[in-house]
Amino acid sequence: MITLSHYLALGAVLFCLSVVGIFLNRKNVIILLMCIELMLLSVNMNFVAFSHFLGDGAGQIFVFFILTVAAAEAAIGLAILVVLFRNRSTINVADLDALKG
Amino acid sequence: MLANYFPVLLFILIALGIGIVLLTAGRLVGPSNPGKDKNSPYECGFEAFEDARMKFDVRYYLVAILFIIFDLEIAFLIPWAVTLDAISGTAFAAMGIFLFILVIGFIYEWKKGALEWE
Amino acid sequence: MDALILTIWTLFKIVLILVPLILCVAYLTLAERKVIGSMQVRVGPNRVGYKGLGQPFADVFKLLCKEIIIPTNASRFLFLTAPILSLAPAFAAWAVIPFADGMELANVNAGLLYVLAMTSIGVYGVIIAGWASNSKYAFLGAMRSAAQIVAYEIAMGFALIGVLMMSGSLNLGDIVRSQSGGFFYWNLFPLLPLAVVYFISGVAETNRAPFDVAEGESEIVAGFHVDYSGFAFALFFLAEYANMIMIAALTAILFLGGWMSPIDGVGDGIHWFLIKTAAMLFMFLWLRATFPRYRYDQIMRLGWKVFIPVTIVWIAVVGFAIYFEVGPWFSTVRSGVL
Amino acid sequence: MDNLQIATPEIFLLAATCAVLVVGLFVQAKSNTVYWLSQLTLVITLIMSLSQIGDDAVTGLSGAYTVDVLSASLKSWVLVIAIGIFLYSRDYVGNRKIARSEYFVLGLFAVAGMMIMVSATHMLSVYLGLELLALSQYAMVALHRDNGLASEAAMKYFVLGALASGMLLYGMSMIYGATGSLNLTVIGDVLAGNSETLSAERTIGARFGLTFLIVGLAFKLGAVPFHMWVPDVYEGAPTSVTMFISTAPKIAAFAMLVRLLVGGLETLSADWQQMLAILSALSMVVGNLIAIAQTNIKRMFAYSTISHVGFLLMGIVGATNEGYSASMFYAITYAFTTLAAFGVILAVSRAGFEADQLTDLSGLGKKNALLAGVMLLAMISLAGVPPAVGFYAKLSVLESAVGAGFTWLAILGVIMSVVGAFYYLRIIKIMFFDDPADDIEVNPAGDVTAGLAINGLAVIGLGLAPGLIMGACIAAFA
Amino acid sequence: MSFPILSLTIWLPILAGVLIIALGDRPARKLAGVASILTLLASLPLYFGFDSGTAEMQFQESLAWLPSFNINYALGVDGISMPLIILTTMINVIVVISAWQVIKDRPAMYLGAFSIMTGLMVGVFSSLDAMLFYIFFEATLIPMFLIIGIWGGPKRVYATVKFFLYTFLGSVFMLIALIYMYKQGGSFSILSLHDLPLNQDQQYWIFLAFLAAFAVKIPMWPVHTWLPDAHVEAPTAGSAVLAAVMLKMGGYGFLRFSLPITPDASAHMDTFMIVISLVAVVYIGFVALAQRDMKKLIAYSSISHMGFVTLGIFIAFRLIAKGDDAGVALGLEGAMIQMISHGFISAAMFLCVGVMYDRVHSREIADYGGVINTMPIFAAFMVFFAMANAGLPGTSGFVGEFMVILASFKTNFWIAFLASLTLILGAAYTLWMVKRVIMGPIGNDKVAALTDINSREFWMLALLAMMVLLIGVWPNVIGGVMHASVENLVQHISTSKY
Repeated sequence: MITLSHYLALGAVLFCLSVVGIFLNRKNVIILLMCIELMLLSVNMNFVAFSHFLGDGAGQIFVFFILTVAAAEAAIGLAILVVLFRNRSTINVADLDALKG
Repeated sequence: MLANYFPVLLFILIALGIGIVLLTAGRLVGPSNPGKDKNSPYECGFEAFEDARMKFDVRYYLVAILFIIFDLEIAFLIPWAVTLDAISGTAFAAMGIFLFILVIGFIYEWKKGALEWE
Repeated sequence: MDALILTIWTLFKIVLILVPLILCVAYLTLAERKVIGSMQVRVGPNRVGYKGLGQPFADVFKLLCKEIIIPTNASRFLFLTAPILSLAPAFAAWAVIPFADGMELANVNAGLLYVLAMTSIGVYGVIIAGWASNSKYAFLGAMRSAAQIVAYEIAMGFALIGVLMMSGSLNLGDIVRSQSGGFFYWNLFPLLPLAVVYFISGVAETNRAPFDVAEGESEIVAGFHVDYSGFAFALFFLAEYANMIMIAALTAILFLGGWMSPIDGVGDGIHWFLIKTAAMLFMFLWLRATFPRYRYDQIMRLGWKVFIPVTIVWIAVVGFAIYFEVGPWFSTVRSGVL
Repeated sequence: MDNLQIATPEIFLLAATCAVLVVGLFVQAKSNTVYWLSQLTLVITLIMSLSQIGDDAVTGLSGAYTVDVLSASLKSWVLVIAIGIFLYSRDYVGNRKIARSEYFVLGLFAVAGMMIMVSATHMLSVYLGLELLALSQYAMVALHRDNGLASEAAMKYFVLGALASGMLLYGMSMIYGATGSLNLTVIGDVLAGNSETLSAERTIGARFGLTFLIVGLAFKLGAVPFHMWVPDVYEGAPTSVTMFISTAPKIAAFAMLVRLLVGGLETLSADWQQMLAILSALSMVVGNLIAIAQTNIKRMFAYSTISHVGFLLMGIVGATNEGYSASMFYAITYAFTTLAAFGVILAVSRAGFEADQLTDLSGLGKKNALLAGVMLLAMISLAGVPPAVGFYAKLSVLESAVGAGFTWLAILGVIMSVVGAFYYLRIIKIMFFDDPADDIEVNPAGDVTAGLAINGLAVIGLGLAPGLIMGACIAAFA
Repeated sequence: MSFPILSLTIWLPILAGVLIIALGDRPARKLAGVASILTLLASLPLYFGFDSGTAEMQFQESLAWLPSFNINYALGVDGISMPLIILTTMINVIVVISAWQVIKDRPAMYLGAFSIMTGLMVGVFSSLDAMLFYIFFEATLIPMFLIIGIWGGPKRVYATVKFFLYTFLGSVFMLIALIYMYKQGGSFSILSLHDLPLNQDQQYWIFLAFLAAFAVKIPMWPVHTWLPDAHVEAPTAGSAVLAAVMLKMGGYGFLRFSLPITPDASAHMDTFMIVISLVAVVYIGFVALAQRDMKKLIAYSSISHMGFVTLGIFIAFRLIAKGDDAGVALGLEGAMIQMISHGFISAAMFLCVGVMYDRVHSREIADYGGVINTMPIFAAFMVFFAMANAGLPGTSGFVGEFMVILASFKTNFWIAFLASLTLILGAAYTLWMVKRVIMGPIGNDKVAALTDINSREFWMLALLAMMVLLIGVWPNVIGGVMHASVENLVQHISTSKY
């Protein structure tokens, strides 16, 4: 039987993957955007799992909102990406070094 | 509940299987005589000028962005529509406001020319 | 042991769906050529078998014996994955289609969502094919096709919202049952604009004429599958026709009362479903024979600037009508048919 | 719906913003219509939210929204500061290739986001407010579309901001799992053991979630070691947007911190106190030390912000009501002091001249003594030198830290404030001791000058009578 | 509540300063002159109305200001602070006179800044609330920072930033100490802090925190290095105010805070303090001897003299240990009088240098020689002030030093011996400078072209000379008012807090 722990473990694995992806990826900004989506999905996994096992609908509603916001976020991310590409002709993470953080 | 989905899963697997089988059959039955010119990308008889992984029009991105936004709105509408017979006036009004805001955004896009292709 | 029996029984049912489906696809190609032929006062294929009935098999056999060319620059794995990814969802979507009352492989609650998901995955096949070919034409075709599908997907989604509002369920069987009471109660009438939008979007989604710019022979040769040959090409072909039938079937289910006869309670059954689907398929062919291909900007304008406003307005109309229980169609919804 | 009227200011603001958005489509690009409409919107919203001050705390919208003294006064401050931001940035935005009406509309949306954050007592409303603010800000940073730096800054801001949201959400999901609720009040009750006793396993889950929550908050606040986006974004963004990011959102961030940590998780204060203390100490040290080396004003302000976030956290570290009100005071005063500073920078800049290098301010004391005077007051205040209002802010957080036994943190804080004084003094030095580099006059519009003068007076005047704000801050946590 | 004289003395110059800056350069000088004289007049009732028979705070005012922190706008003076206020307002008048013609660049800001600073300094000396004290204490930095930075010499930026950061760094520790004590006692009132019970550790830390603030301010060796820089680069009036008043804040701080709040820690640390003071007196004296820049010389002389002040203060604990209460009072009063007298003398010395600098634009001793030949009246003043600086009997400089040395003799011969060296060293460096600058034949063409002081400069120096003489011949003019307060202080510091 699939228990709560399984879902949480899956969520945690996805979350870790996305964080690792964000910090280790030096190649392409798009991958960053995808990692961010993955991160939100891992959170959704958690919420849905908790919601199911707690028998409380609020978590699933939260997921809906996260999905929407994630879409808005992706839209803005893509828009910024387009602007960035137009200015710099690259979306290589390693090339984004005009500002030294 | 979940058991209802078992046939669906099976169907998906079989559909994938059919695809793979058909493709493999094609590979096995058909001849295989690769040649330099045959294997070059089709370019109306010319040599390929440049790599095909080229920059493409930014408008495609724009469409993608707009799609993401609108598609999610549909995700909101679905549960509302399904439960329309059971919800209160507030929930009904809330969706009205939601759609109204969506329309405002739509008008904005329209006026800004985001929907023009040329 | 029960599980094994269940599996075998399910497999049997799947075969029962798939085999006719594949046959339908095969003969749809023939029907297309015949119908268009007769519309253009030609005969169409008539050499293979009786009146050309063997033509589809000849085509298949020909394609089977042809070489699958993989261009040197292509991404091999993706190049071969794309056709499968195109075909598999087109078939898999059939898992939840109710052919008649209770006659369905899987009776799932989120049937409509599942169908939507499957048809959406098909886009990946197109995009991956265009990308993997590493050819300009293929790539342009893929981009166009993706943008177009995406644009019409929204209109389609909004149209489905209307259906959901009327039926209150995502289960395709329930959706059909909610239209009971004779043809007057089919969704076609209260949701006429949505039905039109849905069907036309369906045509666009399947890249069929007059929305077939993704293939656009005259501009970009054959679009995303320009570099495909042999059975790899056949798979795309199969997928396209399977999708056509899918859209036709869905139109029948969502707007035309599925398996139900036009007169309440008289002779419901699978034959009505098949008749309605066939009629819709005929519409596909009719459109192809009648309309010239749209320009790409016209396609986008139609999707964004006509269909979306229309659907939004109609959703609002339906919403108010249902909420205030207006007229013959909407008064029954809130009381809870289901 | 219960108590919808408590959200009247926000509802009005959002409706009006939509209207402004549409109006902006139909007016000429050069006209100031959108600007004036935005200001009008803000003023009306301000009046509405001021009228909420003094009412009893009301919770509504199914417990997701609370109007109390804290929210009413913070909202009013956010609005006041937003009015200032719009005023100062009007000409800057007009002189550049920045979409004007979008700037103001996004600004209004961001303000709405902040107002929601301030009132949110439910994780969902916290999250939505936060994202409304953040998404508007990402877009605002990228508004200067032809500027490579701006778009790069926007990208960095976006990626790290989204990462922070993800962290925050993950933390929220764990806390939801542990307590079974998303309502912060309920969470507080559950954790305090009022409604049911938690198993040890669940408490660990809540702690686990808390850690992620803190990391997410630290990212959003820009606390060290999660600060790397701050300098880049401040530098790359158009100056008017930098001003926006560095002022009002700090107030909202403070509110969010309080709602989450105090409203929901106060029972776990022993855990978050330690984390916040470390964040606070690191922020003060790193922010102040690195700021010294900067030659770009915006970057310098970025590190300055980081250090001030350290001080802001110092108040919360103590987990006492005095501490919270001290932090609140700090956030408010920091916001309007920074507003004055950026206002001067914007007033000095002109088309084709950004005034973002320290040397660009040279000789301002001779060119326009009023602007230089306002900047002087702002710098003194940020450095924490009496009698400017920044001193009382520092005093109150130090006082709460000492009171809560974090004397080491307080001592570190004062030492770092001396380090900080160095770079603030450098600006004063450049303005007053150096000669102007050119003869170009600095003459901002009359209303901008008046606004800056009032802003400067507030910095010093509230220093002479800090009780005016302090009273409200204390009342918010009474 | 009676008429708020103290508030008037604080806010009159501050508001006048703001007004001067706002109205611009044209009316600045006259406005500043009027304001400074009014301020002086406003402060005079403090002296003449002072009841010297009591140690109670007088002219008290109190308003709740920041109730949440229990910070009050509480003002009041006793015998220790009142003379310093008079000193401040008098120096303000002198400053205005000195700047009358000299400052050409933005005179309104210059005079306004001095005017504001006067008010703030009066505030420092009259605050009865520790936080109010701190606020005034810190706020004085800002005008001084600007004065040195805008109107100072070539290395002004370095000097002024150093000045600011040194003093700021010192005082923030005091802030922590104040907050800590507030947390202990719930009040910022200085008088209640005096009675706050503190254990040994607490006293040590608090003492060190105060030491950081006041030692930098006064300044003590080895944290004095900001002072020569600041003095050299500051404009004349800035140096004068810095030396005359701002340094006194440190000494005042010791008397008002360190001693009564942490008597036990002070008593324990007295050896350390005395040694440091003696180092300042002797070592800095020698350093002064080696200076070639007149302002630097006077700056080092100031440090040396301030060493005397701290010596006088901390010698008290030795005498308390011996039970010699009269000696204690002698030392403390000596320190007090030394502060006042140094205020007048150092201001005068800096102004003298300023007078020469305005004409020759050099502060190097080597650039002068035989000034007496061309500026006889000025030379007379200069010689007189030099004598006073060296501690000639009959001048104010003698009184304070003599009292402190006398007190030291009561404890330890060697302390007294080293302290007495100051008389010799002071005479050496001051008179040697005078010899090289004033005496002898005319050194060069520039000196030959000098014109004697005008009436403005004359009255400026004459006023100071009068004060120096007055205190010199009649020390009781200030000694009288402080007896009661000093007695009270002695009483306080000789009782242990635990």
